Amino acid sequence: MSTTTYREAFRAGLREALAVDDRVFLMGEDVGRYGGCFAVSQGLLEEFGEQRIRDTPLSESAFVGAGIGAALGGMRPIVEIMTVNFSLLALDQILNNAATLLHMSGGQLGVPVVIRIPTGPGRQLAAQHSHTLEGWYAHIPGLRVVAPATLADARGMLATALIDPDPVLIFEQIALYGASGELADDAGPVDLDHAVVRRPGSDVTLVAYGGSLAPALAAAEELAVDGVSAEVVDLRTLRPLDTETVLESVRRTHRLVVVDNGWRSGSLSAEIAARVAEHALYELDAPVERVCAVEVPIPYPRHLEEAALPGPADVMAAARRAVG
Amino acid sequence: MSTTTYREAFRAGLREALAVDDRVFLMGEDVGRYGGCFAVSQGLLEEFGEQRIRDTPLSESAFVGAGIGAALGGMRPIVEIMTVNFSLLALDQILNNAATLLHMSGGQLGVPVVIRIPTGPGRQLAAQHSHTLEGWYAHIPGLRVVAPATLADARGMLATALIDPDPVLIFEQIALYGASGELADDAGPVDLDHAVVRRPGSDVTLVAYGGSLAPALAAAEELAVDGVSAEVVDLRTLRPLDTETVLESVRRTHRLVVVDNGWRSGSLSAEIAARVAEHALYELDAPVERVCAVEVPIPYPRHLEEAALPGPADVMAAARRAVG
Amino acid sequence: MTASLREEKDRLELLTEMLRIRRFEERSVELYSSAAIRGFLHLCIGEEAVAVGVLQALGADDAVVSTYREHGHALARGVPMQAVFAEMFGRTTGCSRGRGGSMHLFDASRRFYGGNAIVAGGIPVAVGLALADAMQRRPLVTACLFGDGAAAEGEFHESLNLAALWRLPVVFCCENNQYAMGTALARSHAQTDLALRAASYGLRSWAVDGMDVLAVRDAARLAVDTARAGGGPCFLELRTYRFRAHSMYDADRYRGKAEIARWRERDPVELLASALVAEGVIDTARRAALEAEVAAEIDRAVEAAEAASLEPVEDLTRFVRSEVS
Amino acid sequence: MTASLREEKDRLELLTEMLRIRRFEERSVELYSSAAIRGFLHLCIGEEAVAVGVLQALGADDAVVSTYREHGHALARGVPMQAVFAEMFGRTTGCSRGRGGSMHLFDASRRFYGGNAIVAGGIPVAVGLALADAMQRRPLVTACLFGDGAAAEGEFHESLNLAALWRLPVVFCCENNQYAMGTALARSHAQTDLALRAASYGLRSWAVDGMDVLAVRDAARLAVDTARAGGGPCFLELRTYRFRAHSMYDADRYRGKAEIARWRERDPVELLASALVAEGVIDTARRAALEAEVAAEIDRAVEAAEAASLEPVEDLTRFVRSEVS
Ligand SMILES: Cc1ncc(C[n+]2csc(CCOP(=O)(O)OP(=O)(O)O)c2C)c(N)n1
Ligand SMILES: Cc1ncc(C[n+]2csc(CCOP(=O)(O)OP(=O)(O)O)c2C)c(N)n1
Ligand SMILES: [Mg+2]
Ligand SMILES: [Mg+2]
Repeated sequence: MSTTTYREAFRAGLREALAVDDRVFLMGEDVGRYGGCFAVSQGLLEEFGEQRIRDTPLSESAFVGAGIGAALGGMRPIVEIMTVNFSLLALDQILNNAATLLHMSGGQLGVPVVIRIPTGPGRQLAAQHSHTLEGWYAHIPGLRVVAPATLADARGMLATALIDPDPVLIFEQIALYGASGELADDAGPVDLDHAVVRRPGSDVTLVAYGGSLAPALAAAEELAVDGVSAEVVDLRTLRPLDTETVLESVRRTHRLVVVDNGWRSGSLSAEIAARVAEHALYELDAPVERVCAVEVPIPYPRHLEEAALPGPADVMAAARRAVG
Repeated sequence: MSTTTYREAFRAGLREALAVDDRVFLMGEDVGRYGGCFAVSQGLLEEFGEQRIRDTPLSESAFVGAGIGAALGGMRPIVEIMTVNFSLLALDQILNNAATLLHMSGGQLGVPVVIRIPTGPGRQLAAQHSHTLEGWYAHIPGLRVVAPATLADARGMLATALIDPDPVLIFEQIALYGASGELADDAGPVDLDHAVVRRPGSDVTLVAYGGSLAPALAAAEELAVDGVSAEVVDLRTLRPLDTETVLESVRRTHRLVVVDNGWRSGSLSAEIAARVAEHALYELDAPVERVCAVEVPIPYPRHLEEAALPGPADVMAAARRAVG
Repeated sequence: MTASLREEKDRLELLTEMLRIRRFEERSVELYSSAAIRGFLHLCIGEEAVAVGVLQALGADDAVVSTYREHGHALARGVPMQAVFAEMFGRTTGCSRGRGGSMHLFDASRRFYGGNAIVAGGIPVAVGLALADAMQRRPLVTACLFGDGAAAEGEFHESLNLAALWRLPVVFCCENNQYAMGTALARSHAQTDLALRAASYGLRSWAVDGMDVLAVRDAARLAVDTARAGGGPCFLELRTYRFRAHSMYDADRYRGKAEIARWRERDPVELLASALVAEGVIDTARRAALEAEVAAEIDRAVEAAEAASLEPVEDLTRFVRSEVS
Repeated sequence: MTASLREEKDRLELLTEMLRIRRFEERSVELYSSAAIRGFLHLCIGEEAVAVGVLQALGADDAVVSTYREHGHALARGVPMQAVFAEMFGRTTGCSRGRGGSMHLFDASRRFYGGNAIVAGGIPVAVGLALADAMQRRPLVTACLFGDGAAAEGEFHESLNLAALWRLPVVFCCENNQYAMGTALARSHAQTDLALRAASYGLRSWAVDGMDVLAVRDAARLAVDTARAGGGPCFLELRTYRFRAHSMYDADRYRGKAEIARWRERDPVELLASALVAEGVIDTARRAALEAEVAAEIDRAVEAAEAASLEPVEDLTRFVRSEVS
């Protein structure tokens, strides 16, 4: 075990991927000379050179599309979109090409591109720079969408994503980059197919992912003090969803709280709630609770930003309502 | 009452809007000389001239953004995106500008733009031309999203949308343009705040919108033959959702089937199911049922396209499961 | 074979290829009327010289990216006619297994990357294919075909800049058929000289008579050679015209009959055919024989395609993710 | 007042405006360090001549669209300093009521339309504002400010074409400060002469020394007059430099100290100030007095902003939709 940050864990994953496979390269705005907007790729240009660490012009649609083309051409591109806020400019390429080419071509054209997208609010960056859209992207068939929320996942998801013959979107929490913790020295590829119970419990299930895992775990901690045993499920992969792990937990606890940094209506929390209402309705001993971002463009002032986002207190209140 | 088509109803709404307010103009690809991709705006160029019926170059982001700017500048633009399939190219403008400017400016800048977006599958147009994304767009705070599914709504929603000081997206069902029916001669503006019960019933609630209303109604018809009384709720406005009408219906029928042409995971059907699981859980006498598009890019061949989309038979099967 | 004999043979081949496309498209219209083909159908009648001239300039391992108006490109690339018809009939022997239809022809074995129905959506992909070849030090070129309308889209701009900046081996082939659906060039572009506009990105650029298949092929060869030799991306504006409507849904109200008639005088198939007749390379009998061969090929292809099977409904969800064995 | 007196007064005003911006930005750095300002902060130190020269060329009813690096534009437009500081403190007296912060300054009463933090996202909006003015036959111009990096985005291309095609009164003002974050111009653009690139859209285009406020103002006047007179959109490439890092998060590792020093020799504030001193228009005392006035204005503004209130949390969901009374 060593202490490391999420930033370093992501970087270690990148460095390894570049080292083990010549076909892998990293491309995006300011990933090279600048060292990455959040310093994740710092040092990689010096280590791997300009061919493999490619600064692009500001042109999200073109360089994401170029990543798709390079994947078709036999490379294993890792494309970084600087933040999710700018990803809408590339959404046509993601939906109509990356996610669709395999199908339209009757199975001929797999697109093994990995797109890294830093995401999330919490740093007073205001309405255009605080989006949480990973749950929304999970609507698109043909994509795999993952949301590393632990150091091990930050370190290990890229390697597994690069083995996938189809497109994978990795949403990295900006707010976590600087956080640190313990990581096994032999940490490596992780499974991308399963949700994980991060904390076992028996009274209520808290489902979270990405940026909402921390408040869910914090709430669980506090609830324990009050004698409420909360189980925390980290979805990890948002598409395809591992419904079974969620249902199993609900079958044990009979209460569900979904925590989601996305705007409430149409967030991934709705899909989780819907699946439980379809497949485990009679297991529920209380109405489903959702703790989501308030439906407002995220405001700049700290107090309003905080009020707009789900925090541990909101999760605790919801859990208490659920346990009644 | 006169017999008319959806196409004519939409055109009548446009013509009236242009006639009554000088600030209104229509802009988009091929809305003028060509007469509109689906002939909705045919004749309007001749009637209103080039200043007010504006053909644009292929540049979705620019002309949607220009619509936003023109709205800020005192006009009442109606922007047509030829089909929803191309709207992703303008999504940054829609989300980061149209939906957000009012808030970022602390209430100074309302954006009274109306964006018309033909949508929907069913004509063997294959993966890139068969999207149903209106439910997905309903995730975005700051927008109003409407889905006219009846002739009266096709005729009347535009006028109400133009009164709105904020952006409104009108999703028109391509598959309906040619359909005809009876419309009151004095048909005019319609309310955009409420869902409507299109067919009363007592055994099961079928919630539908846009392109899924027809299969829901057809299924209700068939179910009646078998003695199952299905109530059909047409959401009409997808954002903000009129939850109360849905809940009221469920409180009467105790069974819910949501019919949605969007891909299942993360479709609007999930939000409906979630709201019922939150607010009317104990009213449910059966698990929630969802009838949605299969999660596959829509294939070209007729038989596969049909299999991918929710049809009356699928709705009937779900309703029968619900009534048990 | 003497140079002049080879030259004759070449020109005959160009004529044959153009005829194959022309007659294929004409048959497609019939098949659309009889509802054997559905969805959108975009014909390239009038634009055959572009398809044949550009595709003939490529090597077998070069890559091609096209649009929804791509039957001609696919045929000129060597995709079997049967596979294209079968695709439009939605059959499993189609070049996209029937999943794509007319707008989505693909053939990975021939590096024919479709078949993109989002205007300009294929352009960035072409840049990426060229990047992959360059990074793998393969001496290959990617030809990217798109229309005049596409040149107004942001992706055109972003892609030309990226390709020029990184000096990638892309040959951008703009089929300027004067219209984007019903919108004439001058109502789409402030600067209607598209070759000039493209040159502003710092790449080599030529305007070419797109009705003269020899001119197209020669310009395409020059561009392909330049790109292959490391001279960076090139741009060809191929000035042509579609004789038919935009698609089968188009009432073609936005242009005059006289304009169409003027362009028809420069029919690329007839231009070459009459030159060959004038020079005595072919005579009426030979022309008729050619037509008969093409007709026979089409008959066989349609028959084979019609005989092919539809995919079972149970397979609906295949090809959303790769089937890893 | 004689012409030469008026000219002197003008130049003094330009100097004062530039000083206001320079000192405002310097104070912002302090306030950021003390955490009174949060979020992203992008300074325009070094680029004051662009802000002042362009904004001085506009009439009170003309419109302005800007980016996240817009403090200077807002101040030069006449947005009260207090309202800008208050905005960066998140207070209700902020020019966006505190909702926007540094990147989202708005002032509808001055037709200052922000404050857009999506690179190139404001460009289409500017085209639309000009369209609205043109359709309402108002003789007004929209100035659209953006960076060299923005010129690589698709929206730049689409918007220039649309404005040129429809001959709309937009003045595109590209603040070419040589970098997009850490990416130097030549690593963003195949054609680094942005004025030349813009000209390819068929609009009038000038490259201007962006460190010389008089040159900027004169060029901007010419462009604004041209656009206002129906001459269609114009493009100004304003060649300048940011003396500070991209934002407060930037370690500024991608450029050399020597390069920065070279540009600092052409500091726009000092260029004008020393010219005025050399010509005897001002002396050291006058310069000191000017500085003192500006410092006092800043002190007052900061104080007022600090005294202003925060919005109550209960109001969180306001301004998502308009409040119709
Ligand atoms: C992004 C996008 N916008 C609109 C359309 C609808 N559309 C299909 S083809 C076409 C015209 C394209 O014109 P051009 O690029 O000149 O190609 P051509 O059809 O003339 O070959 C349009 C507007 C589309 N498919 N994609
Ligand atoms: C669409 C988009 N992509 C990326 C970013 C992140 N970003 C913010 S500023 C910037 C550089 C912009 O450079 P330029 O246009 O030259 O303006 P400058 O900052 O130099 O004034 C980048 C990459 C963004 N805000 N928007
Ligand atoms: Mg064309
Ligand atoms: Mg710059």
